[in-house]
Amino acid sequence: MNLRIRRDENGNPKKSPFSVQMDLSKFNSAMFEKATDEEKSQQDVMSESTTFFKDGMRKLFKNPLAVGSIIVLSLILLIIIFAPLFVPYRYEEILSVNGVRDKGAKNLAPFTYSKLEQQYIEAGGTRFPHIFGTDEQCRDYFIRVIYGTRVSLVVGFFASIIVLIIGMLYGSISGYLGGKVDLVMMRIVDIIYSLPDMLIIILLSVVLQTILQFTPGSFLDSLGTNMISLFIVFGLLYWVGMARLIRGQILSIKQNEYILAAKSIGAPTGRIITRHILPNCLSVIIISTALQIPSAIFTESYLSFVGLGVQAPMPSLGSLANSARGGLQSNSYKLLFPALMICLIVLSFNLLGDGLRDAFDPKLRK
Amino acid sequence: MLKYVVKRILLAIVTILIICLITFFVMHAVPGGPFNREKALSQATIDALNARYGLDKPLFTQFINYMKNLLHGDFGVSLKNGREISSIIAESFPISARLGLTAMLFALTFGIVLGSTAAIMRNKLPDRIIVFFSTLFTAVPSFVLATLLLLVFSIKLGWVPVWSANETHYLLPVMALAAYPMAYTTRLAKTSMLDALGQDYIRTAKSKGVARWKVIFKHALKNSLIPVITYAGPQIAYIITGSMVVETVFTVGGIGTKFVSGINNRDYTLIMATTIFLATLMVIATLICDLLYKLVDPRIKYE
Amino acid sequence: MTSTPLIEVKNLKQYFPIKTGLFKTEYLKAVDDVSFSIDEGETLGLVGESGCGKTTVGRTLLRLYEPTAGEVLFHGVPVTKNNIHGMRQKMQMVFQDPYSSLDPRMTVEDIIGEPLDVHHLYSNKSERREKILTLMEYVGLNAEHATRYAHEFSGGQRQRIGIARALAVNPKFIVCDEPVSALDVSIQAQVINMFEELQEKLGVAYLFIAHDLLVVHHISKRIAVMYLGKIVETGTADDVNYTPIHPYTESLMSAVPIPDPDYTRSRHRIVLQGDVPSPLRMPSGCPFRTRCRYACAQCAKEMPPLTDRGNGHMVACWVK
Amino acid sequence: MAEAKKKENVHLLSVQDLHTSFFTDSGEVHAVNGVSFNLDPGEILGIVGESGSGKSVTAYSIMQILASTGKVVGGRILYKGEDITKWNEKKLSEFRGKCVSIIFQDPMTSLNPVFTIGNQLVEAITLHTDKKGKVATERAVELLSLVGINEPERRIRQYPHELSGGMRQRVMIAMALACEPDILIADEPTTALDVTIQAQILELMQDLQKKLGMAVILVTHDLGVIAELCDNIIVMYGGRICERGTASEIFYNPRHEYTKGLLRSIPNVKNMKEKLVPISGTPINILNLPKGCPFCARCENCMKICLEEPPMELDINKNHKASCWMNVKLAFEEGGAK
Repeated sequence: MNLRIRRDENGNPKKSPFSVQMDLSKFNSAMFEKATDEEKSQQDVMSESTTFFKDGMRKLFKNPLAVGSIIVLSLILLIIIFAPLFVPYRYEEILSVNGVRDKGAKNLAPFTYSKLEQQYIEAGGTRFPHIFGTDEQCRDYFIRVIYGTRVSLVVGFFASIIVLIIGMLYGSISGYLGGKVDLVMMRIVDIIYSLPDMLIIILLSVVLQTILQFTPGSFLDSLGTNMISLFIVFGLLYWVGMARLIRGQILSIKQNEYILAAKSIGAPTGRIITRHILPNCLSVIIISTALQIPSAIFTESYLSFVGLGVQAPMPSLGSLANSARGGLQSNSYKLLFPALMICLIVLSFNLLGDGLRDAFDPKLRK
Repeated sequence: MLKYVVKRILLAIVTILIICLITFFVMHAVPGGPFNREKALSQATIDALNARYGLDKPLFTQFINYMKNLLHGDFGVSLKNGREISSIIAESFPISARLGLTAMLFALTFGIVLGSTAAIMRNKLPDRIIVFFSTLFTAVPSFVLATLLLLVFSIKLGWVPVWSANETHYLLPVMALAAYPMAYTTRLAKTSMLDALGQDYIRTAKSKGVARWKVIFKHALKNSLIPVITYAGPQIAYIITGSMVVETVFTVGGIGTKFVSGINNRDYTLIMATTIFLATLMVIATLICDLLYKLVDPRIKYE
Repeated sequence: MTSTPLIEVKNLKQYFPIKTGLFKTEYLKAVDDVSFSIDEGETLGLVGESGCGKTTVGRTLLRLYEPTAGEVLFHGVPVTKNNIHGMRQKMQMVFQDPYSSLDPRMTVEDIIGEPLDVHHLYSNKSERREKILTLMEYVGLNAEHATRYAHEFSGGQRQRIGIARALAVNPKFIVCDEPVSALDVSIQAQVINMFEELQEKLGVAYLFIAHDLLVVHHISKRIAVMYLGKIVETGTADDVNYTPIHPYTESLMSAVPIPDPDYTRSRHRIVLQGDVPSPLRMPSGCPFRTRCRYACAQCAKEMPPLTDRGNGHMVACWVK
Repeated sequence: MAEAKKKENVHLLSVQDLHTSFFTDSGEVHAVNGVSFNLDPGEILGIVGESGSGKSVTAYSIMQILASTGKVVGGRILYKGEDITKWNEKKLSEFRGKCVSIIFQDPMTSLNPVFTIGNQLVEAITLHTDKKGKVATERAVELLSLVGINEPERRIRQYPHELSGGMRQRVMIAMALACEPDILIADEPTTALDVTIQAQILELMQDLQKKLGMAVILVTHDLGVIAELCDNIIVMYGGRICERGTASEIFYNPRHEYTKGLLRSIPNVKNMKEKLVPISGTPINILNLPKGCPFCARCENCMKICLEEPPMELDINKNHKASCWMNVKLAFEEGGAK
């Protein structure tokens, strides 16, 4: 339908009753019938119902970097869980053939065999390949990297959990109670926060290594004093960041009128915390825990580097990379594998954390 | 403002005191005292040594004495080689300071420039390249990067000689040290620049007829720098701890190397002294950054 | 003496401590000696500019803040810390911001159901659901909205959810804290009408807090005008609007933009000079004297008391 | 004679069939769909509408200061006969602030927090005049006293956060007037302010308009403010113009169902206790615009044609135009009767 308003030569509409302005023959009375409510309501459709979680997940899976990180991390996880089932070597095992120590299996390049092993294969035996070669103490390097990754991930994961638990308890108490309690608790945090954490960590590690004693054979002993001291150190120092974050979150959530509304209908404190405050700061907690893992892995590798990492012969990615510096010129691949692994894990966690933040941080949402 | 400065300085002093306390008592928790690691000494010698260093006195008196000595610049002697620790620090610190300051300058300048560029050219090629590298470099531990740099440029290519005591080839160590803070600053500068560019006052400036480049360099940059400055404090801490690793890899004779070798040798007095020295340095640097931040942001100055 | 009013507020004070120095604490007198009463099924409008303490009055009334001094009587019974939980079945609140007053992680059903949960007002799941659906119908929401989240609704619909939540405990009195100021003009009328209908149907009384004088005038029987924590004028809506006595009310009423060109252009506008002083540096005597064109020496000395100017029209002014 | 006539037809500002869209993740959002109007010197034009009506986007399109995702996708914006949508960035910089200025809703965030008032004012002055240094500072002081700020010499050394909301809005006005523009756009200038401060600012704007004689486009959702200030009014809904005309035509003789509904839904000052008649439904979702009249879903007199086709604009009289099918229906019935 083409309707035109009649205009004079200057383009100004003529000052005249409506009927003169247009061609009424184009219309019929059916057009001016009242529209039914049904017809009207078709114009006004409510969008598909989504929850905060569903919406966030949809956004997360639209982010190729985050999806890539999830894939990489799952792959790494699968490998470190299942590879030891297939590889017939142990991480601390010095290679031997038929019970004879294989002295020639030192610093083998990837996928090569020592003389002794070659003889063994020629004699009809089968030998699992040394995928990453061997180290200077004649141990299979692949399985050492696998175990190193396990150790680093475990350290990262548990350290983050420790940080999360302490930080969450401290932060939520301080944030919810407010007032004088908050003031004192936050002064303590301020002081711990202003301590140079890495120096204190080194200091504590030095001492803890010498003074921590566990009964041989116990669970703690099998973890090794270095690992335990790492956790203690994390528990002592790194929670302050998390505590601050959670306190800040709670304070800002407390500003929201829905907390006031819950109070005004008489909801008790416990209900307000569990039903309103925690669910609303959960996303921030998860995101920062995800980002805590790579930083713990970083710290662990750093400590390993200065000689304060996990106990030998237990490997970690940091200690592997560190000991690889010795024969750098000839066997640079030995640095490459653990270093690559660290980078891959840290990168994936960082990207995943960023992705989670973009998808779930309410600040970026409308 | 003055109130804030006083409060902040007090906090710094308390922090330094706490660091000294922790360091001292933690070190004294080591069983057997500081001399049992050396080859077996007779009880008489140990007693004599203890008496000489005042280690037979109650712990608290020892602490007071230690603090008194610290104030006079006396950090004690190294257990390993008997040298005055103050002279070790005096000799090694300038090297580290030069290295660290260069790295810091490098990281801040390039970080801000690259981050702002990425923000301005958002979603274009330069942005993507900058984001790619800054994300990558935040995932590489400094010792890995340092070792790789050493391997590629010194050993394989031979372009830059490996560090030796009297040569001053700062390039590789500075790069290794600056990479992480630079990457971090870049990311931070990008977010804060994007944030600043989205503010209402940018629209105001634009509607006044301010040219695009001036909107960015005058109105947005100053605002976006404020969060970057807040990060400068932690960055100093990073540079100091990072320098231990980087110096060790490049065998730079700086304070970091001394510290790491102190750890490996269980040279407790050296560890104590360097910890306190470096920690004080960090606290003071953070203090300066904080005060600087308050100066730049007029909103806080008048509170 | 007639029957006791539903709500009686006597000399209510709410001071907030503000740390101004290391050991110095000043008090922000958000509400300073405020008294009023509301009858059953009545609406009292409370107007004033931002920061005048009107929101604090509403919140202190419901004991969301512990009052510094004064008391609130409900049917003659003082509201205290101990009986407040029970009182909350009788007094409720509707909040200003439809976006932040609903928990984003809860469905509409749970939001409206929360008061029922807290006060154990149902015996089984189906009764809970039934009650919720009835409430939703009251405020004009469809049953299919029950499982949706607050962020899926428009401002007006969200405010309906907030009202349903307040109604869940079947209260006698609701504090409406700027319930329409965040809404579009065309939606405001929907919500205002709903308040009026609910009052007719359920006989609830409102304390209607707002800065939009036209809306307050429309909905309220009586109006109280606040300035810097004090009530300066109170009376019937028409008296306060058409024949204001206090110089502040006078200029406030003349300054309201009226959507009627002939009317608004013919009237005389009294424009106040300067800004509202900071509540931390309150002027001595009458708080309005710094902007008042009639201010005299007496005003600086003493706060004028509210005096009756006939027909319950109370004004606190020395000059007029 | 012919030339004089031609000149007469060149408006100070002429917006012709403006279309502005935002390109977001969820697709193209048509914020403004075919808006046309003219502005003549000394005129005060009010654009009124609810959130999502496209009133602010229209204002920003004229200034060419849309957010990075926004773009003028159709139509022309003629300033003294020249199409500014074709101008390059440099020419636009000269245009903004000198020819057209704008003041924003939120005076709290619209001033740069890290520069002094004086610095920001002087910047506006030096951009478009030859005044430099001391002269520019003097001009800044002069401007501040023009907008009624006391102690201007002290104020120019202060930062925005040291001033109250009303004062900041005065500074914004001073800045907008720095180069005596032909057109001042005020985008919800008093929405963030209290009633008594609002009165101060409105009075100031009225005074300045009389004194300086510029044209003003006042964008607001407040019918009261519009009624008080504007000569001509445009009512917008869903990115389209519903109705336009003089203030008395729009308020006393509304000819669009939306305008009628809007006026019924606010308290009537002559009879405060009269029951309000709200517009039903929810505000329009501009992500999902109907193909017909944007108001159709909420209109109580909605007709079949309203759902199918956007209405055309008709002259009601020489001071009044409306785009509502109800008017066509009236004409049709009239014509049919003949």
